[in-house]
Amino acid sequence: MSELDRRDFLKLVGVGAGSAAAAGCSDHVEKLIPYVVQPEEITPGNAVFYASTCAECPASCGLHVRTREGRPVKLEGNPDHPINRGRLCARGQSGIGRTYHPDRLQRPQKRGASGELEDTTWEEAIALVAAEIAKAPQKTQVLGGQTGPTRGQLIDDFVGAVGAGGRTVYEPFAQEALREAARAVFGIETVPHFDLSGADLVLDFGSDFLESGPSPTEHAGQLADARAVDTHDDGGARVIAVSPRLSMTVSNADEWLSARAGTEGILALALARVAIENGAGDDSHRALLGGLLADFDAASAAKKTDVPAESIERVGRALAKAKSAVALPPGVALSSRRAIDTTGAVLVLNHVIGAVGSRVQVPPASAGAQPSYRETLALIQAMDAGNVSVLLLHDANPAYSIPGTAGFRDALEKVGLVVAFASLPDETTALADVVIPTHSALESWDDAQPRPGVRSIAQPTLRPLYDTRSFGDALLDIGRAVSPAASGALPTGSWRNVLEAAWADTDWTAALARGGVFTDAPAGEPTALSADVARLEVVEPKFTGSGSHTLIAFPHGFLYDGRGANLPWLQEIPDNVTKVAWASWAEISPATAESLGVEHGDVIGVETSAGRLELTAVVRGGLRDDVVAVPQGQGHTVGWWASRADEGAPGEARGVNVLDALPAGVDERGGRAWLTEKAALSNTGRSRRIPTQQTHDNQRGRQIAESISLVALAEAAHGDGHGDGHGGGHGDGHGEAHEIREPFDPADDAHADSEYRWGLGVDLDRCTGCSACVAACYVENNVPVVGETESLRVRQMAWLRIERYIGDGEPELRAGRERMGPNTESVGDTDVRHAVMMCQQCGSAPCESVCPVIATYHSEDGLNGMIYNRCIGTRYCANNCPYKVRRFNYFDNQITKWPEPMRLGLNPDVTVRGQGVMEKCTYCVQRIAEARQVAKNENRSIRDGEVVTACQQACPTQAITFGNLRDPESAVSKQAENKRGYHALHVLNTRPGTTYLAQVDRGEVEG
Amino acid sequence: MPSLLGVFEAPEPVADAATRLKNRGFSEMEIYSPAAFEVLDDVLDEKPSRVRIYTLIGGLLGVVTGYTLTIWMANDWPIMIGGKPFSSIPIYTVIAFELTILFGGLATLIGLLVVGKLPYGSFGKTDEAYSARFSGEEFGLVVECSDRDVAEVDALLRSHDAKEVSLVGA
Amino acid sequence: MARFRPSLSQIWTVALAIPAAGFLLLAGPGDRAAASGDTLRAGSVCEAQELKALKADDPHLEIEIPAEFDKQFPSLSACRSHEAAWDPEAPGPKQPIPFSHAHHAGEFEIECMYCHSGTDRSPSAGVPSVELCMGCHSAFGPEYDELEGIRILKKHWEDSEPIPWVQVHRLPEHVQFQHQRHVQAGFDCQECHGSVEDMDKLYLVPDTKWWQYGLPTKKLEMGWCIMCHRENEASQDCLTCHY
Amino acid sequence: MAPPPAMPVADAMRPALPDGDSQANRDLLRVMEKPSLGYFGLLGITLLAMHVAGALWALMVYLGLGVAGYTHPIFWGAYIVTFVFWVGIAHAGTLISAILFLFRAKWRNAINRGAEAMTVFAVLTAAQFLGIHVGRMWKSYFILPYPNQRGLWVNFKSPLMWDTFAISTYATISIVFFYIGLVPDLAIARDRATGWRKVLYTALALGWQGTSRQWKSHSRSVLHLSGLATPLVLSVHSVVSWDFAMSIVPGWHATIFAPYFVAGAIFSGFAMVLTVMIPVRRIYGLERYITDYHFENMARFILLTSLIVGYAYAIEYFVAWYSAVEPEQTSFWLRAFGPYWISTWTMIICNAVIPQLLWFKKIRTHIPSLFVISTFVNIGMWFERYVIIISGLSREYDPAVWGVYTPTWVELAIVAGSFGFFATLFLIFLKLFPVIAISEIKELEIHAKAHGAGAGS
Repeated sequence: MSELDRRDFLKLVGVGAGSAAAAGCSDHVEKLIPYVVQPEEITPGNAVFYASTCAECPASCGLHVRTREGRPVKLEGNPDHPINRGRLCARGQSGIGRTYHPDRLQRPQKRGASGELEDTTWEEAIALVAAEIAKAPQKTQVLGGQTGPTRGQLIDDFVGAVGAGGRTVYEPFAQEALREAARAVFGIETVPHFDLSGADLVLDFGSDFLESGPSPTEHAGQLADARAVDTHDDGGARVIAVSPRLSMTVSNADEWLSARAGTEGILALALARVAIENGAGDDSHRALLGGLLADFDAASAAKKTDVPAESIERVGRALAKAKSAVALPPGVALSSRRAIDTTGAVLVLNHVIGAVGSRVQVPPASAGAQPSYRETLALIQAMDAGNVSVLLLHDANPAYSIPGTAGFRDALEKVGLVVAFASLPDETTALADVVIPTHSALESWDDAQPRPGVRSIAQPTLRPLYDTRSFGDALLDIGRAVSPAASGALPTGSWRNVLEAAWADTDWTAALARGGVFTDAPAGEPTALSADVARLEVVEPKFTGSGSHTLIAFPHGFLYDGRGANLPWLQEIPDNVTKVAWASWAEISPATAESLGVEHGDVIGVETSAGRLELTAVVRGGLRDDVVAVPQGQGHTVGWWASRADEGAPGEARGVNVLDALPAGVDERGGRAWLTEKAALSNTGRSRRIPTQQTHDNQRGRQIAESISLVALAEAAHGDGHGDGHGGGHGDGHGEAHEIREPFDPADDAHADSEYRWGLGVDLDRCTGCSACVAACYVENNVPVVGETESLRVRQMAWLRIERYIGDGEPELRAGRERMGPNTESVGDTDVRHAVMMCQQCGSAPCESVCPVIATYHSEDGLNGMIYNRCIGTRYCANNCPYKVRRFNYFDNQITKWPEPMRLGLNPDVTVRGQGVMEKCTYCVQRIAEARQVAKNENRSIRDGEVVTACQQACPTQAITFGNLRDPESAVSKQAENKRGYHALHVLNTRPGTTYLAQVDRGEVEG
Repeated sequence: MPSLLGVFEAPEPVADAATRLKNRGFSEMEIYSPAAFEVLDDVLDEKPSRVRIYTLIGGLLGVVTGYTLTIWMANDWPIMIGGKPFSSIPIYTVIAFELTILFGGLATLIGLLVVGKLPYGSFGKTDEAYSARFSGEEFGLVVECSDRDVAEVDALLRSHDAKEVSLVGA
Repeated sequence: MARFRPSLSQIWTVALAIPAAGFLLLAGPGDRAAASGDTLRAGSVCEAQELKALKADDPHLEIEIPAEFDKQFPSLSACRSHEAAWDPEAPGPKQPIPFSHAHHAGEFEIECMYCHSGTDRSPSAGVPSVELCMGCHSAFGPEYDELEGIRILKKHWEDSEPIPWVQVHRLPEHVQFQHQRHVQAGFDCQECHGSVEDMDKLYLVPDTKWWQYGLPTKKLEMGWCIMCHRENEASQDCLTCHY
Repeated sequence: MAPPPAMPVADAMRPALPDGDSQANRDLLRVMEKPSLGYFGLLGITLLAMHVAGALWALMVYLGLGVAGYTHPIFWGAYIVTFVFWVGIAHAGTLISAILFLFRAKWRNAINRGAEAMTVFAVLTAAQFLGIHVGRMWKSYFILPYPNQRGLWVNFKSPLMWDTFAISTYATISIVFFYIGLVPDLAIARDRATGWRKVLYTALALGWQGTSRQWKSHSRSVLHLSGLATPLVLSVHSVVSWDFAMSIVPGWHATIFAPYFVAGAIFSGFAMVLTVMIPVRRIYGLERYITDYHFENMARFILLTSLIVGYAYAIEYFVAWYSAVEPEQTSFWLRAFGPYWISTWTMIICNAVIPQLLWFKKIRTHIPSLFVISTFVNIGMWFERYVIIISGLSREYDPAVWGVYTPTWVELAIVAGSFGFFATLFLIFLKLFPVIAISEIKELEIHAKAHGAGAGS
């Protein structure tokens, strides 16, 4: 349809808006606002899905945007998309918030006489910018983040047309070291991508590939399939993680080598050596033994890396034995000044174990402008020298994400006219002279090419809320205004026409419907090691600063490089590892804490050569004694949720920006490095509470998150399914499979003549603890975000949370009850259980029988119904719920916590809860109801897999299954029969509808 | 017909005098007492007080209501709760018990009012013979008798050491 | 109206009623007739239609119809329902356009679902788009602009502004009602909405059911729904409507 | 007899009291005379506390319960604690009037009126906390099984429902009991009052004249009511205890709770009677009626119940240990050594240790120390409920959501206000009704006079 139609049909309508008022009916007159022109595909009250592309990170996952009456209400994964295969991570789920964000830039702004930004008109803004460019085109520069191919091309065209000085691509977390390393090792300047599907041994050198890696959702899915115990009797792929701290990724590994930070390359080469000695690789590799690998024998490597020689030997042998092993290079957190050599070493290792070409795809040299930190720094130099008169900024927040020592802010002062294209304000737009308001990602056309063979398209799914333009159109308008010549040189038509032209070689409508064009990636031709390999200098990196601890600035699982900080859900959902929200923190080991004389919650000073930070200490055992770890992404001074504006303190930073303690950080080849500082720690004597959702990670043998060893699993598979009934669930995993199953059939717990008994299955072995389900639940069910102050009181409303336990908690029990060790992690221990905890829809629910007004009850199809408008708030149900999954509205959160226009994004199918009522998960009953309508229309019963709960839909590893327990063929029934199946806290005989599958303990890798 | 009022210091003489008079055939009598004394309870009327009937009926009513109410309401719109039966007698016994007490108690109050003929008299008025001394420490015995019996009754009252005898409403 | 909870718009309706009534009195044909002696003179097409009707009843009547008002359309019924739809005396809130269901659904027997098209396939019945209205009305001649409602409609179409209808049948937000279920179960719209086809001005037709223990429940109250669900053995599970 | 022509009471009274009135009347009616400045000062304080609390309550209803200290997973806080506390206080009155009446314990007569009044006021205070506690106070009528257009009923399986019935029954019965006992004394007051008081008492006294028929039905009613009230007293706090015992929360789910709570209730009730009656006796010089003998008996009761409560504490820990149920054990361990250890030890010392002093007759009969001890008991009993409720919830089955609760100043102010409310009612009662059952006192005195001294006090 034409642009115009689209605008009209996406005109906002109020038909569904009514449901955004609180439970407990109000008496005001409700207006019915119909369409002016009703598009054929829209029926008010029914959802329409549009395929699009996620813009939250360069991975570019495919989206299905669920819209109601022309408003996106939920982002879901596009099943056809090869990257995420229908799944979507927490960041992607939260992306919807950017469109309905209270901060939205609503019209062009320019810096007025007062020095403040003032509203202006499009005409004026464009004229102003164009005039400035026309004055000195040569001194015009474009600086921005990674964009889709078409948009990149458009920018290049623009640069060419107006004769601008040039274009610089700045992407904080771009894999520059990997690209450089690829050139060094394969002689091709490209970004290899890693494919874990079918791998049997994954060796992670600190890439954090499950949280902040290059493509977390994709890799999580691949790994989960690669080690699914139901299809691999041997337990499938093993994961060995090399990292100084127990990150979420490490917690999913089978073995954890806590190498000294920065020595990963040494370890990689040592492993390569052992592998070759044990028969891995070919002659070309054996040749390396004398050269590159000469002095990387296990013993000396052990000394340097602080990894026991025997482990190196064993893992090396395992690598040699493995049929399809793969090694992942260090990520942001471990990019030292030797990042390129380290990464190179890992690539060499990959080559040795024969992963290159299969698990490691080396695409042909990448075309177009590539992200370059070095060039960015060069541009800053130029700006500082006054050689830039106009700077166009887009898709990046350099004022925040470039360390202050690089002097970007000062250099910006010297630029004549700073023009920022943005849909949300940030530190950079705050410094701009002209702010061009662009559409949000959901409002504009775009495309992306995360890798060869994957062309993904993004289409607008609602009518622009404000007087904004898509980046492309704005740029074209400016370019055309510069000069007739420029106008002539620029592509004709609107940005949309440009995009369509770029896709001319494809079936446009088919691409729109499918979300892009997906072909098999061109098989990377077998790549030989280049001669330059010998030139890799794999040595311990140099650190600046005199401190005793190595400062590790790791990317926050949700905030990424800081771009997530302004999305409420990403702030409220607690960190996957520490369960801390709304804050920055410093992780130190108990030994460090003792030496400093601080405790969990005390504020410590972290001083480096570049600056000093004060952070609340989080004491955890899962950390090397010689490091202090601080998350990136906080410390914003602009933004409703990013700064503390939502708490009534605009301009006040939330948390601290760890980059303030990092130097401009270039590695020996000019790439970006984060792991460069030694930090001196000090005890400030103060303490500051930070919102922490979970304080105890010791489950005291209560069988909430179970684990089972491969041995016991095999026994269970052949055993009679009856074992000794004694509880406790020992760490060695003998016979949980017997004792964690109790004699009842969840399918019984529904109305006698009901066709359904809804049930849910959670496979803890697949679950990585990534919190995608939590975010999905928040967005789907209109769960309010309560903010920092309320979170300090642990009043988050999350219907679904992820509990993190270390082992069974047995030792603590034996040690005596008084030892409450809030943190029982220890270095090298990867027995971490991530338990998804939501309402279990109990058959004999303790909450139901205590409610005096029948506000909660057992529905005919086995759900534990919660009727908000009947609830009077005695909170007895919540007391009596052993799983503690009920949440209470202490305030009128829906009114106070959703600034306009956030309410437009509320899901009209879910009642919005008012003050003083209890709420909880009901297995997405609104989706069940929707499916029931469809089924009844077609006069049939609901099919298995027809109802997909929000959490299930989001889960990157498909750890969650949902369906009808009364249908013996349904996936969930089969799962309930699984030998690993058990029910949380089964001793209470609550007869839950949720079945957990025990995590599998695969043990150490055998050499 | 005149009434004689004898004023006494203690309950027992009143009881004796009243009993004697009754045996003599004087039926219209009334006793005023500042406090409850068992000796006086059955002097004028031996029949046990009927208050207990009220209490009994009230209590029975309560227990029946308790069970019917709960069971009917639970089955009027049967809703599954915690996997428990709709009519769970042991649980509803609590309600039944409380209602037994409640109804019994209220019935007793009613019983007191009906049997004790309360509220008595018209507002602000009392019997001619009654006076505040009887809410002090003294007892009163009022006997209605024909003129010719006055002397006899008077003598009898005084013989039961009434400290004074006066003629009321002549 | 007592049967309505007084809402702001209704208060306004009443407030507007008095001057409106007075205006109608002054502008009514009878008054004109008085002004121009014994011959009744039409001042508008609608008056002309009225006079023609009077003439038909009583041939002796002297009427005068200026040429510009002597048109076939808008028809008498159109005129009448148009006026009735904004009759301040009539129950129901004043709608932005004097749209008469009686005229469209009643006289011309247009199917309910022709305009409320989502009713049988979505939870919400849906209100017709301006485009749908214009679909027919753009086909009619300019003489219809005589009627104010038509003029308002066309204005909305030209500025492509939606029409802010006032909701008459309203359930609280915590009730999830499925139109399609009830339509497909074969219920007439009238069962809940009353005989809309007879209403010029739409209002909530009062209805009351009685529980066996003798308690009344008014239309669109929960008990009212439940009793119907019981009679028809439909689901009485709380989660069917509340989630 | 056909009632003789009536004449105004006033006339009947003129010849009535030649040589003054009985001493009991004079002494006890004096209490009701014109209040002193001190009285008004005290009343002012209690009224202030009460109104501040009221304002805060309104604020809380407007803003939401978030102003209280609730947190996940501790959904019940100071309000429920105080609710249980007041329900406990309410037990002394009926116990004294009903059970001791059945046991014919004469010494009860001196204190039963004051205790009954306290019962009524305490129940009224407690009942308010149900309203204060719920999240949607304006919808709390949902909890009543009234016929409604929705056709919805309530859940009689919920202990809170039992509460509703138990508390309202208890309130009704204790008011009835209180009033019936009051009627003869109202008659006494009526016969001696003037002005508005006369009108009031005339209305309330129901034309009581102390005829043998009235006395007969009166004493029968009191007897039957006592018979009903005795099981009621025991049931009410049992039901309240089941609010906890019927749940599955570790530390709550115990069969011992009913007797444990009842004992505790009597314990705290008697303590409160002492705390209130000792000053009253002192101020109004009622030593002639409320003697040390009465207080000593009360002290004996306190000692006994203290032993029962102490036993309950011990047995709780024993069962937790013996059960070998890990959550139970953890819960109780943390009760004593976890975040709430202060409350726990306050409770144990105040309730189980300090009252042991009452073994010594010297202390039992030494009024000031009785006052101090009873105050300690009151404090201890508040903390007992605090410990049971809060520490139980803070350490439940899922360690991931263990939490800690601390009351906010709003909660504490409202709790304080409840004491203000209670005290206000009691102060008004002092001036409006005889604080001691005059007619029952007379019953003893006349009896004594007739048969010489020796019969009771």
